[in-house]
Amino acid sequence: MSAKRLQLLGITLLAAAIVIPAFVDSRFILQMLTLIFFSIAMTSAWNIPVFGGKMSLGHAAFFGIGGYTGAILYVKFGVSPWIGLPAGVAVSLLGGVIMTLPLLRLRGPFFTLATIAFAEVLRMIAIDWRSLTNGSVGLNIPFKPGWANLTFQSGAPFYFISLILAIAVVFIAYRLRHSALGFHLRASASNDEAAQALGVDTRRAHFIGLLWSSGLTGLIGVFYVFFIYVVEPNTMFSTTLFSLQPALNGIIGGIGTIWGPVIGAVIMTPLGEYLRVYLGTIQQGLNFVVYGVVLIVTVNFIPGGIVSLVRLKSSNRSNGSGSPSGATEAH
Amino acid sequence: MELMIQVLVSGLLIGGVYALISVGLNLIFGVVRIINFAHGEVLMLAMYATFWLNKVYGMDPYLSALLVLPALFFFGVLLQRVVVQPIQEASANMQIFATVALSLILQNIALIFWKGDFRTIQTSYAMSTLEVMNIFVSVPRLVAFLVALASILLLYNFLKHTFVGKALRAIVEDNTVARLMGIRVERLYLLAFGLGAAFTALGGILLIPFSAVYPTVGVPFTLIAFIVVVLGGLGSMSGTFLGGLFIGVVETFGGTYVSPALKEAIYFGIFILVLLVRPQGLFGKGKGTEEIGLK
Amino acid sequence: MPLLQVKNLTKRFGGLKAVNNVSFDIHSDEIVGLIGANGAGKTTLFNLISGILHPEGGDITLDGRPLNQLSPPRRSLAGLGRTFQIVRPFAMTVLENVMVPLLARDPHMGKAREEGMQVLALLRLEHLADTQPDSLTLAQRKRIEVARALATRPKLLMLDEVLAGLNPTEISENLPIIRQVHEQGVTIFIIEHLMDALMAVSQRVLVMDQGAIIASGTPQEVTSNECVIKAYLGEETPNC
Amino acid sequence: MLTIENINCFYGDFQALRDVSLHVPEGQIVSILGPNAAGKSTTLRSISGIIRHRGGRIVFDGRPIGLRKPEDIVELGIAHVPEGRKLFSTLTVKENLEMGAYSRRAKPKLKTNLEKIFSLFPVLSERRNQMAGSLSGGEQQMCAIGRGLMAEPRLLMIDEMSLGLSPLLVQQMFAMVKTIAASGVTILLVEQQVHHTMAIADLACIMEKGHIVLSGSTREISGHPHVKKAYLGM
Amino acid sequence: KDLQIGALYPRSGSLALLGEESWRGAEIARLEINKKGGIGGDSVVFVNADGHDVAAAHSEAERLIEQSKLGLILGSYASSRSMAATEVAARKNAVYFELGAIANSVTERGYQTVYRTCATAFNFSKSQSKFIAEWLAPQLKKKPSEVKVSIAHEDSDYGTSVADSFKNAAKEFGIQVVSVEPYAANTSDLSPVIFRLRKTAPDVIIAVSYAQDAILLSRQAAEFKLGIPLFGTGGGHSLKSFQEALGDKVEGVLNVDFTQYEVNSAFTPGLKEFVALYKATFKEDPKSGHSLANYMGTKVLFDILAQTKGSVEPNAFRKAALSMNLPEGTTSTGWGVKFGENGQNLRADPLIMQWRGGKLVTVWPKAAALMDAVLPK
Ligand SMILES: Nc1ncnc2c1ncn2[C@@H]1O[C@H](COP(=O)(O)OP(=O)(O)OP(=O)(O)O)[C@@H](O)[C@H]1O
Ligand SMILES: Nc1ncnc2c1ncn2[C@@H]1O[C@H](COP(=O)(O)OP(=O)(O)OP(=O)(O)O)[C@@H](O)[C@H]1O
Ligand SMILES: [Mg+2]
Ligand SMILES: [Mg+2]
Repeated sequence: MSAKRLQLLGITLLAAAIVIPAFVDSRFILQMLTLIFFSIAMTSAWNIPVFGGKMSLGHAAFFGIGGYTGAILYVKFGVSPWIGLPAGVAVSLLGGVIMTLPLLRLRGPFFTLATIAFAEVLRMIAIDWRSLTNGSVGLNIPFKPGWANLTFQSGAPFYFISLILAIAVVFIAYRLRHSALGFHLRASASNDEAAQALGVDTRRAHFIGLLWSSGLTGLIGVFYVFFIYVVEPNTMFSTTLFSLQPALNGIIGGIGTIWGPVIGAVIMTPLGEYLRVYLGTIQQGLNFVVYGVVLIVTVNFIPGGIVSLVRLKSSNRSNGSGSPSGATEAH
Repeated sequence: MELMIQVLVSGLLIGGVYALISVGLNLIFGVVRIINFAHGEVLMLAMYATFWLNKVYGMDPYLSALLVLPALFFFGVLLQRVVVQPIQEASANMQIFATVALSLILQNIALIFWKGDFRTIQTSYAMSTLEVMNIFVSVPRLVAFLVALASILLLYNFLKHTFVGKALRAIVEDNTVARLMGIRVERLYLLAFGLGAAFTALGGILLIPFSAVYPTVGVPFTLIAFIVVVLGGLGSMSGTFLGGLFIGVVETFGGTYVSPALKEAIYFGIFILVLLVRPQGLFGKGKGTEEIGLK
Repeated sequence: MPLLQVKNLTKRFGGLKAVNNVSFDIHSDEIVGLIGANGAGKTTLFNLISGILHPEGGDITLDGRPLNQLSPPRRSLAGLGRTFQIVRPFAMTVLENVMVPLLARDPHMGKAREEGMQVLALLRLEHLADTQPDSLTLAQRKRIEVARALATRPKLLMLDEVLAGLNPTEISENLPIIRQVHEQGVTIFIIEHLMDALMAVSQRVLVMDQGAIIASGTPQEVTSNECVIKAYLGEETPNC
Repeated sequence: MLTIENINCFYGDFQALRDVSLHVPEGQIVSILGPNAAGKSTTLRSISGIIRHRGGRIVFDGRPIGLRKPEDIVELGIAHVPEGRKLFSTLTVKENLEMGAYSRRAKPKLKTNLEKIFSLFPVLSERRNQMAGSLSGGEQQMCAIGRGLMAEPRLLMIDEMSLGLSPLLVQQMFAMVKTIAASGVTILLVEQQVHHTMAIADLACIMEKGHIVLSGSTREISGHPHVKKAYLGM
Repeated sequence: KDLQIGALYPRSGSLALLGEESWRGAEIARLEINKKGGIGGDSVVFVNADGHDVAAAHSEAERLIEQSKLGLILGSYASSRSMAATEVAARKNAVYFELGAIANSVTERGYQTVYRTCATAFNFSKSQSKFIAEWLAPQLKKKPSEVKVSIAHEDSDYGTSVADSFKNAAKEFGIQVVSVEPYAANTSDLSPVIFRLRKTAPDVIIAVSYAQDAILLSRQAAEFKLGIPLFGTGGGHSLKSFQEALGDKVEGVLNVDFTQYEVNSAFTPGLKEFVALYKATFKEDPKSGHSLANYMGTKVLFDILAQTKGSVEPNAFRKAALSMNLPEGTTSTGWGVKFGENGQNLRADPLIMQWRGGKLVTVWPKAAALMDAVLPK
């Protein structure tokens, strides 16, 4: 029932989000909201395999593959971004297959470590394959405003694009979680052997979950490139920005749930920016120290993430001693 | 041929450094079963400590080990007690994030205190080399290699033959039963973390003669150390040594014969391949390393 | 033709032969009990049959179909249901727990929900459909375990100590359920230490000791078998 | 020597012990009998401090020990040989035995105790450098009991000593326990081999579903109709 | 009243060192002008921003322009950050004044509001090539076309774009580039690079490095007795820490860079005063010429603003900027000022320096030189 209430809250916020551009004329606030929406989409996409207990720290790989595909097609071959979008998804899916098939054999931290290595290898390839990627210098999206080129003078189009993207990814994640696949992933996360004995092909479930995740992340990557105008290996394949950040958002909000990533992204994105703006310029590095402390404190005191606070409350009411079950702990 | 031998020698030397840096991680990963992403930052702090002892008191870096090792030992103990112990029972994922956050904090504290400057120490032996039949051997790297070998032997014997070492191996298997033997598990965890930090610090001290210190110096080493430990097998000291050498040689050959820019990509690729074929690591025996994933 | 046919099955753990050259058949419509001391290899046998463990040698066929090459989920889809000795329900509601196997067969949500409720009804758990299992008693959790296995629509249902840890009242509640399931045409293979309960439901009993089947027969035959008394029932009987 | 008063124990929501009280006099062999899952192991675990009990108290030598850590309880002279042997399988037999003497109390006597164990179980002496994981079941049981004795205990608690052992070994084990008890060590034994146990124990108690349902001298208990029916098959 | 200007530099993360150093140069110019009464009576205020990575540079530029309503940003030391931030500024029609990033492309996208006072990567390469052709080749008793050059560069945008520029510039002067060796800057072993260089045996190695790898490359070259002169390209080779790390092994290393402090002061009026101000403000010596370049550029910016009376309206600003015309040898860096149509200062040629007696002494061109270059051993 707390989920119901959250949903209601979500719908209210959504309505607000749609009308905001009409009332708020600060482009900076729009920009911040756009970043938050991107972050929600990223985190929710990252979170899909987490339903099954598979935590990746290499999602920058898919983000980068998608972004690079879109940018290379557009900048080098003049292909419209609207074709670049499905192409980016397709290539990310391919990356997902290549990464997932072998890595599925690994569990827990070993899966996580291998995903980091995977993203790092791609980053180095992007640096080295200069004929295609223009190496470290990267590619710039030329400024030719218009919907055809997915390039805009004003901030509103990307505000709406990212809003739709966020809603779409959260919706897909929601549908997946409540589909057979979601059931199978969750079952596998809490007891893989039992799930298998019940006829659930858990490896296939993880595989499909990771494919959804990689495809969506690739899609977000393409949009993001046109939002930020630059592709460059150290940004697109950045472990901190696109592998760790979604995971941190997820942890703070509550991994493996639908609303956890949303809450995490909504809190952490502005927090990161705020700390950078107000602390980073007072004393370089201070913002990260505070950010790190926030993380450690969260992990120590609310290991289930913010969502678990809501859960805990409601389950306390119903039976007194219920504890939030780690729905996503990898056993 | 001569080049081949030179490449091999250089690879083994840098591999020795990797091994030394990884030994501490293996002690922590293998015993406390914590994935410590702040490993490189422990290295960084040790390097700064060595640097300042030299800068302010003119102490020789190798000599400063006498102060730096105990200091970092206590730092490791402190980290275990304050940051790690509360999450010891939490899922591996939570531990990863707590230590990622820790690494972020330590890096930026270093930045606040010491700025982004690249600091180096001047020593008489920093750039000295031995030349044997046209093969060059850098003296500080050779020292690092030998110390790596020595400390791995030391650690191996410590774990194998001392009472405390055996207890450390025992708690890896079953810490409840270990408690029934009167083994003070928490204390041993502190010891393991402290020792892990001290060995890492030793790596830092030996790096100083040929590497600059700056806040993010530890970052690449964290991942290298993980790769070495996983390849070498969790808890296996000899495996760590071989794993370090393996990575060093792969990287140097790849760098020389393929492209210097791709040397990291090559060993990452090999790491993923090895994990797939032998999840227990190249030199690990017995239970697959992936067993910990089950914990 | 027997429903389940096990031939020369062997499983080692290091030096330990947990299952040692075991052969037996189970026919359709039987309820077969499996007893044996702790560590005799009963659970290991279940794990081998359900594919969680891989044997060093031997063959398993279900309904004439060889199972050896099939993964656990495929075996489940082929009609093999089982429960686990140590119950760990999924961290989702009771109904959702039961829907997991149903959805593995037909991804239709509504149908899974409906059939899930039917299974819960059979096990008298419908009133708990929306609760989280971690707030339930052990007895109830064991029943979820059975419900989940039942939802796989098995031909052969293997129950591993589903009655253990239950008090006599609970047991007498559960026994009719097992019979009821059996009456619906499910063959049952059951491990149980609670002799009274086992004797009450099973038509035939297999006895395992140190990895091998040492006796088989009706409950009466088995309980009077001296080897069984020695190996399992715990009474001193010389010259066995 | 050891007195337990009204303790309760929980695994999560599940209550494994309900108001358990027990008295173990010095120098005697006390056995706990009962069906599976009755809470016998749980009782031993709460004495050795591996799990916390709620309510009641556990007193050893007049001192309450209920809230101490297992490490400290060992120092008082209570050794617990856990169910299922639980050897350190990657340590050798000798190393396992040495670990038994880790406590401050036992360390000084390590050498003499080790010799004692090796003479008690000659087979362990033969296998001293073998990995414990590769021992046969019976050898593992010997090693586990040996490891318990290395702690120089005053109270030795053995859980399911005869589990999976051959009849011959079972007989040897029970004889061994008697010898150990004769050397002045108090014994708390959890066993399924009722006949054997009754033959050596001074006192017995019957535990069912977390309750102690009966307790008294072995003779009284074995004569009790419920016990006769449920445990002795008479 | 205040005149607000955005100051966007990487001030945390891996580029913090020179990002901070660059910011200090601009900050000194600001303090100086405020002491003199500001611009048209308004004191200048920086709204500082940390572009520690590309995404941050992008969103900080957005923030400065949109939230702080600034029409003018200066910065930004690192080329990748500059590319992202100038892109934002240009699209929003705000003026971006680049003082330190050298990637050619910053001023090659045809944006009307992006200006750059410092040299481009191509300028660096041209100075190097010219020096090799006019000075080094005769010293080696070779024709320029006989001189073999290898490039060892770190593989981020900085190293890559400088290496590419050098290949182009070398063509102009007929110099052969025999091999290019990219490597990752944060590596702890460059012996593979040394082995490859030893195999190609060039006459000189153009090294494009950050701080740590510059030190490592030189040290390992010394350890393996490579014996081929190194010719740095700014970056790590200009740093004091480079000299400290190498000790006497630094002697003779060539370098091309923004103007540094050992230079003919007649060519760089105002440099001495800058150093004094730097010391007074930050209680230490400048770490590199980056602060000087940013100081000089910021002063040029203030001159333009003085003409526009503080207005940053793009057209007025452009008119004033393009009308600037200072010959070489008249600013504290010795650079002249004349902006091309693309906003690039056409009179900012980097100088050739050589480490001599522990100092990075300007050796070429003659007007700026304190000493003559010597052939490194
Ligand atoms: N994964 C494993 N690794 C090593 N040994 C194992 C493993 N699983 C089981 N064993 C051993 O195999 C033997 C048989 O175990 P199993 O679980 O089949 O016994 P069981 O008959 O089911 O006993 P219980 O009545 O206690 O459930 C035991 O000695 C056990 O310790
Ligand atoms: N770690 C645990 N977590 C949850 N429940 C447990 C745990 N250990 C034991 N139990 C439960 O507590 C109850 C008592 O267990 P205990 O091990 O004390 O029984 P026991 O009398 O020793 O039985 P056995 O004869 O099988 O050894 C059982 O129902 C058991 O399922
Ligand atoms: Mg079993
Ligand atoms: Mg027990």
